[in-house]
Amino acid sequence: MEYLKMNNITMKFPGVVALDNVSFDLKLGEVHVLLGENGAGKSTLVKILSGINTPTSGEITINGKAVSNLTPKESADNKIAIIYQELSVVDNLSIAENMFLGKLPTKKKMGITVVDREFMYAESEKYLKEIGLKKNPSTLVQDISISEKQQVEIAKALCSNAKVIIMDEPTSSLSIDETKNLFKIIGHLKKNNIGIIYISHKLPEIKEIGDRVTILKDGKYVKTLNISDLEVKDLVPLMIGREIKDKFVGTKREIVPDEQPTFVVKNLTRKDGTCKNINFEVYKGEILGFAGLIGAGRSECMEGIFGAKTISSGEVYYNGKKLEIHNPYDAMKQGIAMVTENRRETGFFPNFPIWKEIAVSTSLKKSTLGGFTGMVQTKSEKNIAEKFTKKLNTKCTGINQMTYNLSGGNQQKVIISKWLAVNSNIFIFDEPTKGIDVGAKSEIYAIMRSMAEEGKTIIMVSSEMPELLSTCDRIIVFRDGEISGILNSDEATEEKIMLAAVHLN
Amino acid sequence: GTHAAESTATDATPTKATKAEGAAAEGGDYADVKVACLVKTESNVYWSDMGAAILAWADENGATVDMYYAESEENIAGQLEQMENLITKGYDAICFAPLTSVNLVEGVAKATKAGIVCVNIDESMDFTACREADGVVYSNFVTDNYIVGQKAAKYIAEKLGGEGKVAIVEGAAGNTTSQQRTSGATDTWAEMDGIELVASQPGDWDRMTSMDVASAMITANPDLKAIYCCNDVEALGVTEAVINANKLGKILVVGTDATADGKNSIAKGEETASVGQDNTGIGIESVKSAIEAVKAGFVPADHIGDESYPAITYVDSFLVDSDNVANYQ
Amino acid sequence: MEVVKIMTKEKFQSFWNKFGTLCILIVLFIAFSIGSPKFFPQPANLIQCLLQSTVYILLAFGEFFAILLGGIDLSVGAVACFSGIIVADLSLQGVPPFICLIIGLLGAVLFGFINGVLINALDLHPFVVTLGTNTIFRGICLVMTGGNPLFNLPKWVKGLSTYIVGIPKPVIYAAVIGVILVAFTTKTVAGRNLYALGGNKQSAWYSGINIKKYTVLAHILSGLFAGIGGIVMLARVGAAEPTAGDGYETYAIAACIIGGASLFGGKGRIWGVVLGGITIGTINNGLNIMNVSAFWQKIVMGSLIIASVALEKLISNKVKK
Amino acid sequence: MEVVKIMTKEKFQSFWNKFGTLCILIVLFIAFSIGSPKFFPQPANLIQCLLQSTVYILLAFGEFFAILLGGIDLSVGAVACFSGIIVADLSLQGVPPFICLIIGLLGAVLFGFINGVLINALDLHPFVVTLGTNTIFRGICLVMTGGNPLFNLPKWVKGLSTYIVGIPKPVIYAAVIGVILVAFTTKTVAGRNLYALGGNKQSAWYSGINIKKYTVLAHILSGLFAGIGGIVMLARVGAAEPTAGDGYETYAIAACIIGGASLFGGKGRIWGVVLGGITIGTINNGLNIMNVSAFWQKIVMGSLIIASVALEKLISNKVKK
Ligand SMILES: Nc1ncnc2c1ncn2[C@@H]1O[C@H](COP(=O)(O)OP(=O)(O)OP(=O)(O)O)[C@@H](O)[C@H]1O
Ligand SMILES: Nc1ncnc2c1ncn2[C@@H]1O[C@H](COP(=O)(O)OP(=O)(O)OP(=O)(O)O)[C@@H](O)[C@H]1O
Ligand SMILES: [Mg+2]
Ligand SMILES: [Mg+2]
Repeated sequence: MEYLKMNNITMKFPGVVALDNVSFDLKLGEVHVLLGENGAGKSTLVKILSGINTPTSGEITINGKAVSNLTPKESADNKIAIIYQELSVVDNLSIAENMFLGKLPTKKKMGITVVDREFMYAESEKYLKEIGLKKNPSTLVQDISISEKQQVEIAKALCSNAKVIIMDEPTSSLSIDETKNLFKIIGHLKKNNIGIIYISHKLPEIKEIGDRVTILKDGKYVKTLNISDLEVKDLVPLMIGREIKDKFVGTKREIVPDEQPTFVVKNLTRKDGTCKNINFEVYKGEILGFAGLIGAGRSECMEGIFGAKTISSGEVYYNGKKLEIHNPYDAMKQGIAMVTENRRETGFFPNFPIWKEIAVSTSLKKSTLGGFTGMVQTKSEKNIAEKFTKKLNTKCTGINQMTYNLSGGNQQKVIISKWLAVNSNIFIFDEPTKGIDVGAKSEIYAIMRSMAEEGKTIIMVSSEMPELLSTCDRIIVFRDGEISGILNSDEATEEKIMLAAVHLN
Repeated sequence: GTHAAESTATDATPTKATKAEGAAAEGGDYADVKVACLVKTESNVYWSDMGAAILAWADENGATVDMYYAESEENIAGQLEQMENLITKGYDAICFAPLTSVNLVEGVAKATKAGIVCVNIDESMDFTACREADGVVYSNFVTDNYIVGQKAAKYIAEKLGGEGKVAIVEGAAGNTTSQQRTSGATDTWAEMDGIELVASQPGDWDRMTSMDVASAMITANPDLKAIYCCNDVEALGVTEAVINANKLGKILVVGTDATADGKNSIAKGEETASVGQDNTGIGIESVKSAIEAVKAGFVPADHIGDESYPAITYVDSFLVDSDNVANYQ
Repeated sequence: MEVVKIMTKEKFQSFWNKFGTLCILIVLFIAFSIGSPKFFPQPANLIQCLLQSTVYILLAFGEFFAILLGGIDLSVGAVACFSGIIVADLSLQGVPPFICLIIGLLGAVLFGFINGVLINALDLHPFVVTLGTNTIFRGICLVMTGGNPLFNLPKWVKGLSTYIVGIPKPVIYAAVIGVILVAFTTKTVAGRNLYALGGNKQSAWYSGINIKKYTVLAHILSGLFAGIGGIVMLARVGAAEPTAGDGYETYAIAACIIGGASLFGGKGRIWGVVLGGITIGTINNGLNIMNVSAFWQKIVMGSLIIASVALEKLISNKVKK
Repeated sequence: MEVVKIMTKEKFQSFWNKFGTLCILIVLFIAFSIGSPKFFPQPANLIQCLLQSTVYILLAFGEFFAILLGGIDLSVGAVACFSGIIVADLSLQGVPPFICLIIGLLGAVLFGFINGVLINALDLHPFVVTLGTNTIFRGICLVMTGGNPLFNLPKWVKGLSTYIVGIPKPVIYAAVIGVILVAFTTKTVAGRNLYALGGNKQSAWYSGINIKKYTVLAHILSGLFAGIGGIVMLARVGAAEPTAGDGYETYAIAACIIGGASLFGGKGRIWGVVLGGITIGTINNGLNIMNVSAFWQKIVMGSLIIASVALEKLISNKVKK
């Protein structure tokens, strides 16, 4: 019996029909996966359930009761909980307060209703233990890392007593262990007769935990299938309308004996101690991977190299010449590009259309004196934007659309375009495929490989080991802010990487 | 309309006759001339009372007078804009009370060019600067604020028997009126050996601020004998501070303007005294003189650089204390 | 060794977070006492300092709720003036004290409510809305009084600010309200939800918190405390001036910020606001006692505001690194 | 059918985005012309309106750059006053016009620079910093002049605001500067970087934009245009008053916001700011001409500010839905 039904849902945004007559249902005790390319309408569909988007037309029934125009409050009252694609924790509150946000427990004290902190802390402690987050519930959320924030979001959904839990790309910033733990929890939830809507671009996960899958394409309903009846690779054509070549893209590069590295990092230590004594070198035309658990300090290291954060010591050499980098501008001017990991906070400009977004760094690089001398070249900038949106298959109404209004994955593509447009020699990609659909992922791998073949030097930080293994020439493993191993890709395996990444005790 | 408003309206015209005579002739016909009066802020009782009196007089005498008020004491350029707008509107005469000695000089110059008669109400502008700018002011009825300050200072010195520590609560920092009254008092005391000025602080024309400032002065100078305040709003706050310090009668508080509120306090024996000015008389005489000039065919442009304009009439200020307050209420 | 160092640093940071404003206040006290050694440390003057701070503190309480949401309220001075005028006007008509006060506060709450509703309905930045309403409210005060002060008020009005066992009543009001507000902001659901809203409006909405309701609540509170401040101001000076409280919003905002509230929202404590208000009162009092000239007073006042905020910031940043 | 409807809506929205402020201005013009038919629509008065708007426009240009970064500059009035005082003072000492002006503007730029540096160094909200520096700068103006106006200035000072073929020079300055600024904000990389910074500071940093340099740039520009405004004010009044420009920041901010700039940063056009300044000038002029009472003027002014921002917002929201 379907607990939740959505019939003929249509959702229009100015200039975009995000959902076109889509129907969807969910039974209790099942994991129903939503699958589709970036911009297919998955997040939009679940945001309708959580009361954030009001559909243009369509009906929703929950437990046989018709509900229309849900608000977030009504959605919660209907026992629906959601883990959003973009983090939505409140930084200035404690972990416990975040978990109980909007439904703080109360008690009477001297006739006055006050927040029941003891209960709140005890309760959140319980859920934090369950998901394996070792943090005090009274810790402020601003003091924990991204992946920990993601785990708080999950704990928040768990403690809501919901009948339906929606997870929009919950594992995009979780480590392997944390992901495994989440799947264990999902198993418990299923046993407790809770229905789960699950969105992810990591296809293997779908087979592992999903019961049914609904595929969306361009806002239209394609098909609902039982997962046990099919192979993961069967899903891809349904989703993107074509086959993709996976695994090895292009030929790997061998390092010639006595070859001089083109890019060298020496003794890099960050002022805040998040990475210490980092030494590595990259060769021309090589793709160097960085593996490690989330929180190992890889991003921190890259930010240090790029000049975005202060380092207390360390030198960077390019072709034997020492680079003077004090800020990202210096780095960019000297041929380093970096796609950051957190697109919302450090990636895009909410007030810019796609083409300006893409043009920002390019125009800055073309002009001198920190950008004070340059004039904008609207026409050529627009051409470049056209080229890259096409190349990365960015789904948008045109390059005049605001980046802000794009789906998560498409925002990521715009940010990658921005850095591809800058003519650089060294590219740092930090989690470049975060939230990106399979089709575009393979596109990005191919681009990286062809850039390498053109003689660029590429650094790729990723928490997805399969993509590191398939794309990189060598892999450096990080642990606690230090390099704990270097592996050649032909000898590397997931096990070997894990071994280097975790503590042995 | 409140009680307070009514009570101020009844005592708007002091009994004391003005010395203002100047160009004004008796029993004229005041119709058919359009006059604009642009004075300082309406939230200051001194000016709103003057405005009310002018309008009442105009009503009685069939004159056409429009009252305009400045937006705030500080919006100096704004008052100039207002004057420009009045010129555009085509009045025959403009009577103005400038916020500072020079902010309306340009306005007068423009009015002169447009053939409009200008009369300076109260506080004189810098007439040299005005002449330099080819502006002509026909007449000026004025109570000199420097003399107001002097008068208060002399009164205090007399009451103290020429000996003691005194203080001043100034208006807002940089305000022209406040500067003039303060220097009037300061200069007077500077010449007296027995009087020592121990503190001079801004009260921002604000009752509570003045009260707190006075409290601090009293704390810092336990033997303080008198405080001069640049207006009565401040004086009333200061009086409150004196009462709180249990020093009523031991510290004299002399204010300025003799507002209804202030006179009420003087009658109760709280505020010691206040230097009043014949605001309504000044206002009415100014308007009268403007109308007469227009009627007499005064052409401002013919008198550019003429040292004999404006005709300045000094209107004496008067001191209200517990002895004579009944005459003014 | 390292661990020990980090521990002490962290301890110091939490200490500074809690007591930073207090330290700055103490530094100010010492500085003024040196500047004017004969007078400043006297108990009488310390009580005077507290008394002078109460109106700033009360207005700052109101301002705090607007700032907590990441907004601002430029109309607290005008609202304070308004409630004072209502109370004065009614008292002159012989209305019983209690009813005067209630109606005065209701008037202030109404103005706060109007601010909240306009911010919601027009979806405008509170700065714009209260910039406009400040002018409007001030105009209303002037129209109501015809620009004249209301005086000769019944005895009970001044009775609101007399002394009890040597402590001025306004100080007691502020203290009691402060305690209630500490409890409100830290212990109640509404209080915590206001922090959530200030921290991240979108997340708060996603979590089912009614943003509009809480925005109105914050501005009602802002109006309420501005109103109380206005009544204390009325009681202290014994008359209602139509221009009373003009520019006091600046002091209220400065008190909040010195007390650790952030204009970005979601940050700040009532305890800090109280200290911020006392800091402002103390600066005013100290400069007066030292008889700093009117012009220099501006320079010193501005510098002290920046310095006290900056000092707090710099020290807590230093500690973080 | 549906498509057509959406198309027209979108077209209207883009029309409204571009011309909304203009429409509001026209409505105001019509309203005032009805209210005072004999005077308001006269060409002489229209030119008068423009002239009276120039100082607001120039200060609003300065304010715009602060607001563009999501900040605010409360010190533009004091900076304007300062540059006026410098020019007046030097001119009285017989310094040649050109050098007077350069030094006056350099003074204003220095103050803007100080704002920018303080905001960077202390990492404080611009509101706090400029709240403090505004008081400090005003104090400096008072100390420099001893509180007295500087007048009897050389003829050339007033010559800066005479008429050329019936058009007041200040209007010409504002127009020329406006055109330059339109080009700067839309055609140069630096201009676009300011928008980027206003949109998302972190993203800007990671895109290679030097946040600190651009923050200083914005405040230097803010100082520069406030300085130009101050000199125009000096030329118009013919004297430098130590309290000139007091409270003008409010007008400057209102002009920016009416013109479509957002206090959240990253939004707004120079063209809109110009119209916003003219709107403020027109409201002032219209209310005066109609001889609205000073008290009611406050109420009307406040309401018009809120209404004109709200109207723009409401219509563009309506269209979106
Ligand atoms: N607020 C909005 N305004 C305009 N268009 C929007 C808005 N939100 C979403 N869209 C559009 O709706 C479409 C669907 O977006 P949605 O976020 O649902 O995609 P998605 O399937 O979740 O993609 P991803 O895998 O990248 O997260 C996209 O084309 C997007 O640009
Ligand atoms: N806001 C924060 N406050 C305190 N510590 C933090 C914060 N953010 C991150 N850290 C710490 O910094 C270190 C590195 O964090 P981060 O998660 O960014 O590393 P990473 O290796 O780049 O991982 P990934 O790229 O997979 O997210 C961790 O020790 C983490 O706990
Ligand atoms: Mg999505
Ligand atoms: Mg990372």
